[in-house]
Amino acid sequence: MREMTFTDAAREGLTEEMERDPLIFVVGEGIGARGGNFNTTVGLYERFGEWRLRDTPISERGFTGLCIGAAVLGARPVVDFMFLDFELDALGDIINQASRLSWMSNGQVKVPLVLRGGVGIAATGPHHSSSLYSFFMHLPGLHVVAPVFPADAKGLLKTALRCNDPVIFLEHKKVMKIKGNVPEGELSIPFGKANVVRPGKDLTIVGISYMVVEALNAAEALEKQGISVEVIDPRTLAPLDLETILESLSKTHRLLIVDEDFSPCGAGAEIAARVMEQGFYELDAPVRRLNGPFAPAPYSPPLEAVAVPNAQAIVRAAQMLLAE
Amino acid sequence: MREMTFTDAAREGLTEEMERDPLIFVVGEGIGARGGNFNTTVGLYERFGEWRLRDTPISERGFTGLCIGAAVLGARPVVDFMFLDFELDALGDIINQASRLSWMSNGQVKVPLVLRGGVGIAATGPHHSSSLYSFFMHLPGLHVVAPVFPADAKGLLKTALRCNDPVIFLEHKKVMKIKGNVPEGELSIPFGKANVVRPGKDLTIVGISYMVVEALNAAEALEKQGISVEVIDPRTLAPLDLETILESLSKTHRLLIVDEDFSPCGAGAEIAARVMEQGFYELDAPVRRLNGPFAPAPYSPPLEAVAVPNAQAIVRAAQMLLAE
Amino acid sequence: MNRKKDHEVTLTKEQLLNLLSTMLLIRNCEEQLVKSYARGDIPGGMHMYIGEEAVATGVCAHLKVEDAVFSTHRGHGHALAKGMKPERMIAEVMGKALGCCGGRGGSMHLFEPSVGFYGTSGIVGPSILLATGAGYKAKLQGSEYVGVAFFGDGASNNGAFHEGINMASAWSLPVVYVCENNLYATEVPLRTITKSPSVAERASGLGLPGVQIDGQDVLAVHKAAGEAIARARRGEGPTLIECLTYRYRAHAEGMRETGYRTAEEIEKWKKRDPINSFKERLLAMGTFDSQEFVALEQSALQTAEQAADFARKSPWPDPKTLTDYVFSEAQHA
Amino acid sequence: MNRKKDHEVTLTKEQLLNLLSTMLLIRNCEEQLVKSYARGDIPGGMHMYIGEEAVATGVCAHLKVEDAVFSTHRGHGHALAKGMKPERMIAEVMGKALGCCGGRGGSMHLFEPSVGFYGTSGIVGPSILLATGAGYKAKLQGSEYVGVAFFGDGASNNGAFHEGINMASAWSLPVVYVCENNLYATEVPLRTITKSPSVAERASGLGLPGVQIDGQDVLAVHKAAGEAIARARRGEGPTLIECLTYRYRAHAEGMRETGYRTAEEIEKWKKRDPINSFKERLLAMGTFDSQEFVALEQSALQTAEQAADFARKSPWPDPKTLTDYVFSEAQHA
Ligand SMILES: Cc1ncc(C[n+]2csc(CCOP(=O)(O)OP(=O)(O)O)c2C)c(N)n1
Ligand SMILES: Cc1ncc(C[n+]2csc(CCOP(=O)(O)OP(=O)(O)O)c2C)c(N)n1
Ligand SMILES: [Mg+2]
Ligand SMILES: [Mg+2]
Repeated sequence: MREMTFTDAAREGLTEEMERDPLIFVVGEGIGARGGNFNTTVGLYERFGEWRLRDTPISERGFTGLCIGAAVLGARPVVDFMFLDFELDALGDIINQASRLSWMSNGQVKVPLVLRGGVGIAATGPHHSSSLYSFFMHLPGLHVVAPVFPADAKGLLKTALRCNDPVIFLEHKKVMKIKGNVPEGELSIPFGKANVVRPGKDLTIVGISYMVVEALNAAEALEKQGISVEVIDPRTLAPLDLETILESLSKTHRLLIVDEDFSPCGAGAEIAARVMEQGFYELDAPVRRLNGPFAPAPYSPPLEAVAVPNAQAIVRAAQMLLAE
Repeated sequence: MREMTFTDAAREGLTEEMERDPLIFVVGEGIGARGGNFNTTVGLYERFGEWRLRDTPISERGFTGLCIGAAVLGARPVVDFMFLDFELDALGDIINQASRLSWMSNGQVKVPLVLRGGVGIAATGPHHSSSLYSFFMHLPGLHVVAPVFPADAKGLLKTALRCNDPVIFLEHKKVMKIKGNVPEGELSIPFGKANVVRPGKDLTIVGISYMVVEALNAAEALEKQGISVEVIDPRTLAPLDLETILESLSKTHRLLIVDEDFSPCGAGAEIAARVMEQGFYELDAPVRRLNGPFAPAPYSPPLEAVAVPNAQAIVRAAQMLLAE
Repeated sequence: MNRKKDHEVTLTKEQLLNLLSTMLLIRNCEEQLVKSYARGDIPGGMHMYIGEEAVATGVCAHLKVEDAVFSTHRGHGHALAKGMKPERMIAEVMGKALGCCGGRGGSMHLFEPSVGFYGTSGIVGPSILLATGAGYKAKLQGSEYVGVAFFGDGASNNGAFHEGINMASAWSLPVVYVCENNLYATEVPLRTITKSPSVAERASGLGLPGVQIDGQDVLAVHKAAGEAIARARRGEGPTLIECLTYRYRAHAEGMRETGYRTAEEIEKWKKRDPINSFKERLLAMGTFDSQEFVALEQSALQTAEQAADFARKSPWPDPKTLTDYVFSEAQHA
Repeated sequence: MNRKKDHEVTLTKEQLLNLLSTMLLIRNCEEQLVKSYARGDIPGGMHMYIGEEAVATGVCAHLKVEDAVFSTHRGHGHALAKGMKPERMIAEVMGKALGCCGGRGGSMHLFEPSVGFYGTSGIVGPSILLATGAGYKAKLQGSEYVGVAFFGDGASNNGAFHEGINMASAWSLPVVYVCENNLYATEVPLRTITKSPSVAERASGLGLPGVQIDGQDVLAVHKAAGEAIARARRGEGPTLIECLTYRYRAHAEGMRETGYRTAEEIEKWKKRDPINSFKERLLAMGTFDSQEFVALEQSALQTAEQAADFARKSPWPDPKTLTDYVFSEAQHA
């Protein structure tokens, strides 16, 4: 096991899979010689050449469609959007084509396609901070992956690259430099398995993406107040491992979901609704959601400070929930 | 009061507003001389001419962006997408521009824009049946309107055409021919006011768009079994009139949300989560959701029959919920 | 004229008759569907290809199974020309279990990967992009195969046209872009929504060859497509072919047919019917006699009738299958 | 050469000096921002306009307040040329309350409707579409105003380019499309992602005039823009102007500057610096003497320094305002 960053771990996973499968190729703006805006592909262009690391024009819809077509024909494209915000210009074809071709063709066509992009607020302002997890969770035919820790980044990206269906792979800008132990070589993590990243008994917190880190910090602080918090990292949002959440709930009977993304119809709404449906009689209090405020992502530091839930805000929300 | 169809009522509202405000114009494919695929603009081209009824190329992203720009400059464009599915190619600019310009400009820019399109399954298959209400509910800066009855179609479209922010106006194909009484002349219905379309005391059903009609049919059937159902039509999904739902709940203590759209992170998830947050101690049983199955919309009649919740399915779900 | 003559003498009798047979098959299947629609046997929408048969026929005559075709909402002709069995096509349009996709999608969602047909589409535009991707895959693998996109004049004003063709041109991808310019998008005349002098002329701005041809002349289509496909297989990159053609029926079956075009215009185009004029030419050339033609026509009609019959008798899909293949892998379902 | 000469003698001394002053103002404000960035005063990303000043300056010199400009991620120059106060610009880039948008958006989200500036943008492409809409609005109202879109060579490969310009051309909208071709999109050279001979040549396929000009020559820009804007105001439709230009600094401030272009290339372009070469020309013409130039330069520097100072001293925005203007109308908030 070596310590490495999230981005380095993901890139190791990508490299291993590209070595294994010559039909994997990556497209994006600056993912060739430049190595990617977020260093997602550093060194790969030199190794695999331009046909497998394809610098594209600013044609998000176009190269997404190109990759859908290539996937249909049996290639395994990875679209590296840099920021998820740019992916939005391609949503039409992601929804109408990528997510539906398997179903529409009655199983005759597969779309092994990975769409990756950076999400979250990080001094990035309203056009470079979207998360929109729930857009993708809402759609049949997509896997939605949002890892936080380096080993998960590697293992889940490898799983994505072997999956025969489209995978939305979302990397929060604030997790990209997180360091952690990563096993060498083969590492495959199944979709749909959450991780209990900290055990506890008084309260369960589910964090979405980077919010897992803030939740862990909050748990640390709450521990000092004698409150034992269980923190769950779902790792994949679709499929969603509700079992692990319900299991935790049967111990803690209280659930807080922390998500930086907008609250209405967000990931937290779905988790809350499903927990109520399947765990209603375990609940000692309503499932609570803590989200960013319902406004676009700001740029100015004092605005950003209130735009993203942090450990402090989580502590407050946890205390209130425990007082109910 | 006259009886008229939903579409005729909406068109009357549009016509009145276009008479009043010369800066309203409509764009879309075939909304000129043809009068719109769904007859949304019949007769208006002859009356208002090509600059106010603009037949467009198949450039959904382009003419949406054009309308955003025109709105920023003070016009009041209406984009008539025919099917919501075609609007998806424009989502990038709807999200990044239309929904955020007011906020980004610190209130210096307004975007009075109506985006209308047909939703729902009606023998239309996977590319002409999307609803995706929750996409728009998830985003700050948008109003989401989904009327069912003719008077609401007229009144809410008029309100949309006077609103200074973007309005997503969603018309289910199965409500377009519904007939009802519509007051002549001025009729303005505020956003954020639900309608109790049938009073009852044992169970509350919230229907989304056309599901209101199926819910009313189910209520009729349940009445015969001695079960009294209150049916609520939210009319606007953003803003959402939670108060009316909670008020009903304080009487019935049980809530079923019926939505033809996909369940995960859908409108029902949000309503369920908020009802739990604000009405937890009123609930005698978990809020239940009844949705279409998690699959693209089919074309074949026997498949469609199971793809859309109908009165029968609602009756079953209601009975189960009452038995909890 | 001379060039066309040159081309037709290079074709064998078999090739010529195959072109005619394919056009006849498409026409007859479409007519069966029109009848079925009138009888109420078609549960949804349907866009007829009648009048445009020469385009699909002339292009697909060159294609191998592995060449990938991406089509439009008006795609029955493309499906048949690429080799989809008529009964699988008609049954799908009827929403039946024995349709090519089990009745799931109908007319605008026909798929038959086993013959290299990757779908009609309810969304205008993506065929251009997906075919570009097929070309990318071929180049990545170093295969000789090509991607072919069919699309209408309407799609040529969509961003997908610009983005997809530009990339194929930039990277010399083996793709052929076939624009079926039938003058209208739904009922909107092309000239009211662009000042573009022609679709083909847009090619030069993207650095690839563009040609405008008579899409009612199957030999002209065959020749232009043959050159474009050969060029693509040689690794020299994409070509844009604009075929001037015409649909005889309303935009979609069941739509009224008034206002936006004149009866004279329709008649004028019908006089240049692709099947009739090709038949006349073959008769004049002595390729066959009228009796042989009647036999071909009969055979096409019979195939189409049998296909429609098969489709009508097909069972409906089982509702329990609705959620199959949301994911291609069962374990994810 | 002759044409340019012709143009410069038609301008008054005041006009010539205004062009120079605007370029100097932009250059100096950018340099203040570069320094602020180095000092850590800029919380986010920023794309410098240094080297490209002639384009914004030559175009905006013709514009009235009511003419609407839509800009890019590299838009400080456009904002200033259209009349945004330097202190409002710099304060915004610093994320301060007295910025043009209260510090909400920073460099890529500058808005100043009171001077007809409708925004820089973090998304490449939409400027083209929104400016098209401004043209539509003008035509709908019968006003004489125009919409102006600035965008990079990178945006010319985006579907927005095709869709927006096609519509403006089809309906003869009063819009001017100004492409700033600085050879690269981020670090991707234009020639690797298109075979297009030039951006301007794409115009003919869309039926509008397209011209390619020297974007380092402010008079060439001024002349071409003047003609295009006059044409638009006359109701004759849009024009595409491709300005060949160059950015001196990295794609975004703080990015490394290696690999994708050579030091020689940068030096070559710097020799043709738009400000220096215009200054030399004016000196040679005797429009002013070096002393007058020094005074202009000093004044620009002072304005920029004062603006930066103002910005630094500005308060931060109040966190309580974060959810203001999600909707323009308070009652909906
Ligand atoms: C993105 C999108 N927008 C609109 C439509 C609705 N629509 C279906 S066919 C059609 C016209 C297509 O015109 P063209 O491309 O010329 O093909 P034709 O029907 O003439 O063969 C339109 C607008 C659609 N299917 N997809
Ligand atoms: C839709 C979209 N895709 C990608 C980006 C990321 N991005 C920002 S600037 C840029 C390059 C723009 O190139 P060009 O248009 O030539 O402008 P320049 O930076 O050269 O002035 C890219 C790819 C973006 N902002 N928006
Ligand atoms: Mg057409
Ligand atoms: Mg550039």
